[in-house]
Parts: sequence; C-alpha cells; structure tokens
Amino acid sequence: MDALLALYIFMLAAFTGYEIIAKVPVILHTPLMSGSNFVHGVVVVGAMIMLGQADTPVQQAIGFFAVALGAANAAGGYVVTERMLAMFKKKEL
Amino acid sequence: MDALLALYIFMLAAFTGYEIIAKVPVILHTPLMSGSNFVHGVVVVGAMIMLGQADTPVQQAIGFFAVALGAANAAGGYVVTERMLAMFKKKEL
Amino acid sequence: MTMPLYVQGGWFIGALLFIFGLKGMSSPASARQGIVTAGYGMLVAIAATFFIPGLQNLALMLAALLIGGAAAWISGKQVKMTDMPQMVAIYNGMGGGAAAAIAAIEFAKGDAHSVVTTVLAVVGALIGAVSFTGSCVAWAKLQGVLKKAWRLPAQNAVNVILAVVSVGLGVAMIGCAPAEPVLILGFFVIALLLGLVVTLPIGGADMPVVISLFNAFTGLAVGFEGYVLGNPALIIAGIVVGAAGTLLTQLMAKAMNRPLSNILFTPMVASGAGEAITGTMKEVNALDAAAMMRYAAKVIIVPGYGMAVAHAQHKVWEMTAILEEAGVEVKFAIHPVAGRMPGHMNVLLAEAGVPYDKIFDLDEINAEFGQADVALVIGANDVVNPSARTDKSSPIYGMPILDADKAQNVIVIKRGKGTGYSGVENALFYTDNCRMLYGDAQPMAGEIIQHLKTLG
Amino acid sequence: MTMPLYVQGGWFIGALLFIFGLKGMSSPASARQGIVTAGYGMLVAIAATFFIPGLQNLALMLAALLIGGAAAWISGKQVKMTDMPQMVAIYNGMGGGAAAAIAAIEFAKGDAHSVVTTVLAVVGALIGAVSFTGSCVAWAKLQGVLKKAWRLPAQNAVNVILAVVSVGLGVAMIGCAPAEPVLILGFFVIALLLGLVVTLPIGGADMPVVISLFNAFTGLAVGFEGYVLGNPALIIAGIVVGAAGTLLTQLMAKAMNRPLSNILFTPMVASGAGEAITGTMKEVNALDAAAMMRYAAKVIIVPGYGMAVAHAQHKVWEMTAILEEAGVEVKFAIHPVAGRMPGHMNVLLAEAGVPYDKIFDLDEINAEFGQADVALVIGANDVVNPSARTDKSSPIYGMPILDADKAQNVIVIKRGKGTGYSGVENALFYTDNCRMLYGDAQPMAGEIIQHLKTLG
Ligand SMILES: NC(=O)c1ccc[n+]([C@@H]2O[C@H](COP(=O)([O-])OP(=O)(O)OC[C@H]3O[C@@H](n4cnc5c(N)ncnc54)[C@H](OP(=O)(O)O)[C@@H]3O)[C@@H](O)[C@H]2O)c1
Ligand SMILES: NC(=O)c1ccc[n+]([C@@H]2O[C@H](COP(=O)([O-])OP(=O)(O)OC[C@H]3O[C@@H](n4cnc5c(N)ncnc54)[C@H](OP(=O)(O)O)[C@@H]3O)[C@@H](O)[C@H]2O)c1
Repeated sequence: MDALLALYIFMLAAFTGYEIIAKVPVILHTPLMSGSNFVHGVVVVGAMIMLGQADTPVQQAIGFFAVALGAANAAGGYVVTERMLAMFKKKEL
Repeated sequence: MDALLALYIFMLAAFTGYEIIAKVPVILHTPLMSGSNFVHGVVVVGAMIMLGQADTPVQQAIGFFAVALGAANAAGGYVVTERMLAMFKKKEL
Repeated sequence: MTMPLYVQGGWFIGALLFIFGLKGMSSPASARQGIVTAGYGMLVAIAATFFIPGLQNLALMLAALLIGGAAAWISGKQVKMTDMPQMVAIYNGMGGGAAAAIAAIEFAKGDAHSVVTTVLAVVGALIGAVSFTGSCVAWAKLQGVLKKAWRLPAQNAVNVILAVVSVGLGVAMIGCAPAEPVLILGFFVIALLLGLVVTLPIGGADMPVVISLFNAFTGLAVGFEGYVLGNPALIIAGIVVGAAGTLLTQLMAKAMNRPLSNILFTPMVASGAGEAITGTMKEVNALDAAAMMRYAAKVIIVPGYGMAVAHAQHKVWEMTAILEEAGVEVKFAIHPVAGRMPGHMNVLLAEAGVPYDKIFDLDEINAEFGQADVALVIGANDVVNPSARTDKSSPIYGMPILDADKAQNVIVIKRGKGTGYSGVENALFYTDNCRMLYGDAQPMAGEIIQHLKTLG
Repeated sequence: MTMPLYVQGGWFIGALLFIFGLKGMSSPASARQGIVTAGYGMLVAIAATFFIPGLQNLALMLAALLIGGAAAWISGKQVKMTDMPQMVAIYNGMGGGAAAAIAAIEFAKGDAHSVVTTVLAVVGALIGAVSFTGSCVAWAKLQGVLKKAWRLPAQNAVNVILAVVSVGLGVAMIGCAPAEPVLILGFFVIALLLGLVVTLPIGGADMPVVISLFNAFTGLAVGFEGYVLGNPALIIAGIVVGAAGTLLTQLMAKAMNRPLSNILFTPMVASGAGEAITGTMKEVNALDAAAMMRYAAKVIIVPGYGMAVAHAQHKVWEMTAILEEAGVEVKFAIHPVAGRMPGHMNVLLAEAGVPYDKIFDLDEINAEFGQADVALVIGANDVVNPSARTDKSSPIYGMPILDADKAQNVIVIKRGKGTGYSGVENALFYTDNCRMLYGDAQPMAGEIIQHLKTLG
C-alpha cells in the first residue's frame, strides 16, 4: 500500500477521531469509550484475512485465536454499548 | 493514483469539512466562506505542476493563465480573510 | 510522475496546516490565528512545488505567480469592507478557472489515463468553468457593473439545454479519449456559457448564496483535478472546502427561508402579497430624533442592509459614543439575516470598532425591547416586520424577527418608501409609536450627530 | 494481494458506517442509533470478507467467529451494569490480542515487506500485546479476582528494562526480517510481560483511565496492522479510535486532577495530608433519617462510588418515588467525577429508571443546596469534601465540589469511617448539621423505605 496515501489517511482519521470526541458531554464518555472499543473490533476482519491465508498448523492456531478474540471484541463491545445506550434512550422519554 | 485509497481520502475529507463547519456561529460564516475560498487557492500548486510540464505554446499559455489565476485566488483570499478576521480580533479586546 | 519525498512532504504539511487553519477559523477566539496557519500551509505547499525535478517554464511560472498574486494582494488590501462579498466571488472564480485550465492542459496533452481519472478530469473542468464565469457575473452584479437581472425568455429551458450539451460533450471526451482539440474547445465554451447563463438572471440580493455555492464548486473542482494530478494535498483541500461550502450554502438558504432550487431557478417575485395595511407613516426630523435619543435611558439600534450600502457604520458608532457619553445605554441588536450575507452586520460593526459586548443576538436581546425608550432602525426592514409574526399570507411569515415594535418609540432611518429584500410592506412603519426619518443613512447619522453635539 | 471490488466496497461501507455511528454516539439523542449504525458497518465488513477469493480454513473461521462471538455476546448480555467497566476492559484486551496475533502470523509467514510495513507491524504487535495482558489485569482487578496492588521492589526500573528489551527485540526483527521463530517468540513473551508488569501496580480506582488508555492502544494497533494488511477500513477504524481514545484518556485524567504519568508510574499515596479536622461525627438512625426526609420540602440526593459498589441505585429510586408521592421535591446532584468512570452515576441512575429531568450537573444545582432541607449523601465522599474549597494542603484542593454542606441538614450513608478515593478526611462529616447513617448503601436504603412506608 502506498505509504504516502496511508499517511494522509492516518492524518485525516486521527483528525476525525479527535473531532468526534472533542465536544462530547461527560455523561457520554463511558458509552463512547465502549462504542469505540466496539469499532476496533473490526480487527476481526484482519484476523479472518490472516486465517484465510494460514497454511501451517501453528499459523492456523494463531489465526483461530485471532478470529475468536476479534469476534469477541466486536460482539461483546456491541452488546455492552447497546445496553448502556438503550438506558439513555429510556431516560429521555 | 489508487482509486480506492483516493475514495477513502475523499470520504474522510468530506467528513472533515462538514465537521469543521457544522457548529460554527453565524457571525463567522462570511469569514469562513472567505477562508475556505483561500484554501482552495492551493489549486495554484496543480497549475504550477501543469505549467512545469507544458511543452507547446498553447499549453504554456493556458498554464500561465492557470498559475496566475490560482495565485490570485490564494493571495486575494488570504488578504481578504485576514482583514476580516483582524477586525474580529480587535473586537474582542 | 512520482515525486521526491521532500516535495510530497511539503504538500502533506500544507494539507495538515490547511485543516488546522480551517478548524481555527471556526471559533472567534482562534480565527485570526487560523488564517495565518493556513497561510503558512500555502507557502509551504508552493515552495515544495518548486523542488519538483525537471520543472520547465520556470520564468513564466514566476511571472504568473507574481502578476496574479500581486494584483490580487493589492486589490484585496484596498477594497472597502462593504465590497468584500464581490472580492470573495472574483477570487473564487479565479480558482475555478485555474482548475478548469489544469484539466484543459491534461486534455491537450492527451496522455492516456484510466477512465476514472478522465471522468473526474471532465467533471472538475465542467464545474470549475461554471464557477469561473458564474463568479465573474456575481462580481459584476455586486460591484454594480451589471445592474439588472438579465433573464432570457425561456430561461430554464436554455439552462437545461446548455447543461445537457456540456455533459454530452464531456461524455464524448471520455468516450474518445484523447479528444480532438475542437471537441475540447467546444466543451469549454459551452461550460463557460452555462456558468454565465445560469447566473445572469439571479438577483443581487441572492448573490451571497450563489457565491457560497460556487465556492463549494471550485473546491470540488480542485479536489477532482487533484486526483487527476495524483496530488492528495489538492484532493484534501478541495474536498474539505467542497463539503464545507455545500453545508454553508444550505445554512444560508435556510436562514433566508428560501430553498436553494428556488434561488437558482425562479425569479424573485416582488410579491406585494400580504394583508393590506391601514394607517399612515408619520415623519420626524433629525433634531427631534436626536432629542428623543439624547433624553432616553436606553436605546437599541437595529442595523440592516441599508446601513451597509450607505457605509454608515462609522457614523453610527460615532453617534453611539456621544450618546453613551451623555449617559444613555446603547445596545446593538443583530438579526441573523440582517444585511446580505451571514454575519454581515457583525463584520461591519466590528470594522467601525463597536466592541463585542454591545452587540447582541436576536435571542439575547428580544426581551429587552420592552424596556427601551427608543429603538433606532437604520436601513433595516424585513428583520423588524411584525407581519412575520401574525400575517400568514406574508412571504416572510414565520421568520423570527427583532421586536423593535415593543419599544416605547421607534425611529426608522430609510430613504423613502422602498421595501426590503422580500418586497413586502412593513406594518411597523404605520404603528402609532413609529416615526420615519427619511434620508440616506450616512448623512442622516451625521445630522443626528450634529444635533446631539448642540444638545450637549 | 489485490481484492475484488465488492470486497473493497463492503469494507468501505463498513468504515463509513463506523464514522457515522461514532458521530451519532457523541450526542445523547442519537447515541442509540449510532451504535446500531456502527453495528451494521461491522456486519457489512465481516460479510464482505467472506467473499475474498480463495479464502482457506473456512470451517475453522466460522467456528472461531461463533465461539468468540457467542461467548462475548452472552456474557455481555448477562453482566450487571456496575460490572460494565471490566467488560469493556476484557473485550478491549481481546481486540489488542487479535491485532498482535495478526502480526504474529505475518512474521511467521515471513513474506518480504517494505521497511515501513515491518516497522508498523512490529509497533502494532507491541502495543496490541501490551493492551492484551494489561487489559486482562484491569479486568481481574475490577472483577475482584486480583485484590491488592502488586508492586515490585524496583517497579519503575523493571518497567523501563522490559520496555527497552521489547523495543530492542522489535528493532532486531525489523533488521533481520524475516525473523527467526525464536526471536518472534521472545518478542511476544516480553511484550505480553510488559503489559502485565506495568498494569499490576495500578490501583483499582485508577483503572478506568488505564482502560481508556489501552482502548486507544488497541485502536492504534488495529490501525497499524490495517496498514500491514493493506486494508484502509482497518486503518480508519483503528486510528479514529486511537485518536478518540487518547483524547478521552486525557479528559479523564484531567477531570481527576491527576496527570497520566502520575497514574501510570507512581503509587497512590494514601496521603492523610491536609489540615487536621476537629469535632465529632454524629450518628443518626434510619427511622430519624426517614422522618427528616418525609417532612422535608426539598431533598437533594448526592450519589457516589459507594452507591455503585452497593448496587443501591434501584432502592434509591424506589425511595425517591415514595418521597415524591408524599409531596417532597427530590433532585439528584451529579458531580462530574462521582464514581469511578466518567458518567458513572448517570449510567447507573438511568439503569434504575430515574428520569432525565431529575438529574442535575454540578453547575446547575450547586446554588440550590441552600434551599434544600436535606442533602442525602449516598456513598459519596471526595465530591462533597469542603476542604477542596479552603484547605490548600489537601490533595483535592481546587476541585469543584457539590455544596452539600450548605443544606439545612446533611445525612451521609456510608459503612464506616473509610476515606474516599483520594484518601483524605472529610470535614463535612464533622459539621454540626451533618449526621452519619452507618451501613451498606443498599440495605440502608431498604430500611429507609420501610420506615417511610410506616410513616405513610
Ligand atoms: N444576511 C443574509 O445572509 C441574507 C442574504 C440574502 C438575503 N437576505 C435577506 O435580506 C433581508 C435583510 O433584512 P434587512 O432588514 O437587513 O434589510 P431589508 O429588509 O432588505 O431592508 C433594507 C432597507 O434599507 C433601506 N435602505 C436602502 N438603502 C438605504 C440607504 N442608503 N440609507 C438608508 N436606508 C436604505 C431600504 O429602504 P429605502 O429604499 O426606502 O431606503 C430597505 O427598506 C432579509 O429579508 C433577508 O432574508 C439576507
Ligand atoms: N468518575 C471518574 O471518572 C473517576 C475515575 C477515577 C477516580 N475517580 C475519583 O473517585 C472519587 C469519586 O468520589 P465519590 O465521592 O464518588 O467517591 P469516594 O470519594 O471514592 O467515596 C466513596 C465513599 O463510599 C463509601 N462506600 C464504599 N462502599 C460503600 C457501600 N457499599 N455502601 C455505602 N458506602 C460505601 C466509602 O466509605 P466507607 O468505606 O466508610 O463505606 C467512601 O468514603 C473522586 O476522588 C474522583 O477523583 C473518579
């Protein structure tokens, strides 16, 4: 991957992340921590790519481990965040 | 240039532009319009690249025109914006 | 063409500084620093470009930079604050023209490109060219060079035909790349014409929105040509501006209560709609007006478009200072769409040196009119029209207004019986507590100052 | 490896939805929709991945997805609200572990990579591994599996040595790529150890900040491995989270008035500092406390960390409902750093069903304590300590506090004479208008409810 373009993407993504958080009220900090925790669960995609190319048993084992961990990050992060935010929803009614 | 990476850059840049404007008070709309007008004056860089590769007189003429216009966009945009914002500065004292 | 690392690095730093600069510009406290930061970004980006190996036509390039840059710098320094909108328009048009010209050279060189690249080059060229001629028209209108709205018989049909033809030629250029010179020429002529024809019928008062729209266009054009050149700094700067400009245009159209399509494609109807108003307008002279304010406890000034065209802000501030000296409390009430551009009044009052803490938003000050002895309306009309509150048939019904009519006395400075931007009659002028002070805002403010001085 | 367009497109849509989702999560009104949007993004990204041509080990992959996903889903559904922080920690650690494992496979395959790629792979592996073991320790501490702060004799020296060795091994791997298996193994062992050793000495109360830090770490690790895999969706998601997490960590550390370096590298001193406090603590029983509130006109409840550990929020809300039924006005006052995570009290009260309009920020409610008949402090300590206002020698000097001491009467529910997070004595407990109600918050709230019912 072109390192220069990647650098631009890094820069823009960092700016985006900063902007998203910058003006958030304190009461949403915990759900947002949990929500961003969910988002990096996309690492499961990377893990799937690697397991999909694994050809030795060791690589397969690590790949299995990686996919399971990544899936847990994504699934757990979603459930926990959704539960917290569902309460915020109720609160406003 | 890799079209896919460019697409990501487009997406992030559009998001960034949107975020920058979204919460701006009305009193800054005009200076901000002028300031963003200045920023796209960076087109002068593109014009310089093209003039730097121009090899026929027609291309040179268009390139000259492009660089002059781009430079005017950048210089004029800066001066006008700076003058407006300098007043805002004074106002706060 | 692959660029050396130091060139790429310079561009990257430029893009970074642009983003930080724009971000700074979005808050009053850091706005000045923001434009300076973005300015450094521009210098770095331009300087880096000179280090591209094998750059030709260097003398020509320096000449172009110097001529374009110096001309714009000098004109920008000298222009009056009230003429800022048209300067923004013309500089913006130049950027659009530059983007179109870049595409023209790409087409002329006829290098083989991928389809995606050619498509973006054509789209960028089209909107860049439209922005170029359109912005020139906007400039001419605001500058007073072009006076009347110049509308073709079948205006909208002509717009559509030109748009279709230019897109058609664009598709042809993509289809048979590298294109023939005559095809390229035709494409650009039609695109330039399109910008002219679309913009000519739009009234001067709608121009700020159109300028903002063309600003977004130029941004997108620069972004697309940036892709063609493989230059991420151009892409980022262009697209950031394109997105920001699009949003800003929508915000402006919304603040004026007119959809964008309406501004672009329908003539402004001087409607005359709304309920008939009964009563008479009562005149007052400058001496009486001065006395009313001199012996008031509290005066609220409502400036509007008329103050801007009359360049009266300095006189108004002088008058304010005299009143305050005499112990009168004076505040300024600014309606969000007073004048002809967002923040118009704030910029003008700031120019005249009115301190920030005397200027109040609609929400902040509306409750205070009831306690004011005098509301002085200077060249404002629509923003104090009470029909907006009550008359459902009025075109401005529903727009929040400044409650000047709630003040003990209202004094309105305007030249005659002219209506405001919306073209409707103003019921305020006929109420019992309102007095008209006819005259151009600037000399009239001067007269009041004289009288105040004699009143001591 | 170049991916087909539909796979790339799926990832792109995923990244787009993540950004919109996170943006939605940043405002209370749209937060719920935000996580759902991001959830769709995840599904799209995962689904697209299955369409990669020639994907091997499909059965294994499905099994891993199912096992990992289901286990986390079920545990996440069942966990109590008060245990949320440790769940966030453990899921985050798993993400870090996955990122490290991806790098491990890259190293094991030993494909030739550019230097930039290898460097980012190593850096990602290092911080991913640290985040993995560190987060596991954080989980164990908050879950109560690990009880005490386990501090080595020369803790900071050990930290530094491990950090230097792991970086050194990383450099070696970059230098002699493809690396020997033993080198790879050594690198990961040291990195995992580093995460353990750095986190073990940190007190449970500091854990939320550490979890937030590791969250940022995992984000960066994912972003870097995304570059290694040439996957922009991973880069964007990872870096966005990395930046957001870094900022969030700083905000938290600032709200606690402790610099981050302090939290990571210095043991919390149970200082006992501050001026000596004179006076006695006066006890009250549940019946009297119930009566005081029953016959009050206005009660303000100040919940703190103790309410959270006692899971007392439901009982407290039940008590509130009874008081309101009886005509007492009840409000909740929330200090920004009450509890152990940002927004902790809001989340708990929301869970118990307390409506939004009864919950007030420090700024909103502080002026009202003067008119309250009773301030009921439930398991809060530092956030109502008046020494923060007056005693310059106190470690919490300068922190804004809730003015519970200004109320007519103060009732404090806590188990005994334990200090709060900061370890300082609380002058409030010794004032004349303050009464202590000793006991665990949950049963004590239950007792008050019983008495209120008999009082009718
Ligand atoms: N702010 C924006 O972004 C924006 C953009 C576009 C349109 N608009 C629209 O513009 C309007 C703004 O309202 P407004 O109250 O500021 O202005 P207005 O309603 O347009 O009224 C201006 C008044 O000033 C008087 N005037 C003109 N020249 C004058 C001079 N030299 N000396 C003294 N008076 C003079 C005119 O009456 P005479 O002819 O009798 O003197 C006219 O009635 C709104 O309808 C708004 O929607 C706003
Ligand atoms: N919110 C955040 O983001 C965050 C993060 C980390 C640290 N902090 C820090 O945490 C502190 C928060 O202040 P705070 O007032 O909420 O809490 P605190 O100062 O930590 O005091 C908690 C009090 O609750 C009592 N308690 C403990 N368990 C109890 C139970 N089961 N039932 C009844 N009472 C119980 C304790 O006294 P007994 O032992 O006598 O019962 C203790 O005095 C601040 O110093 C803040 O800086 C905040």
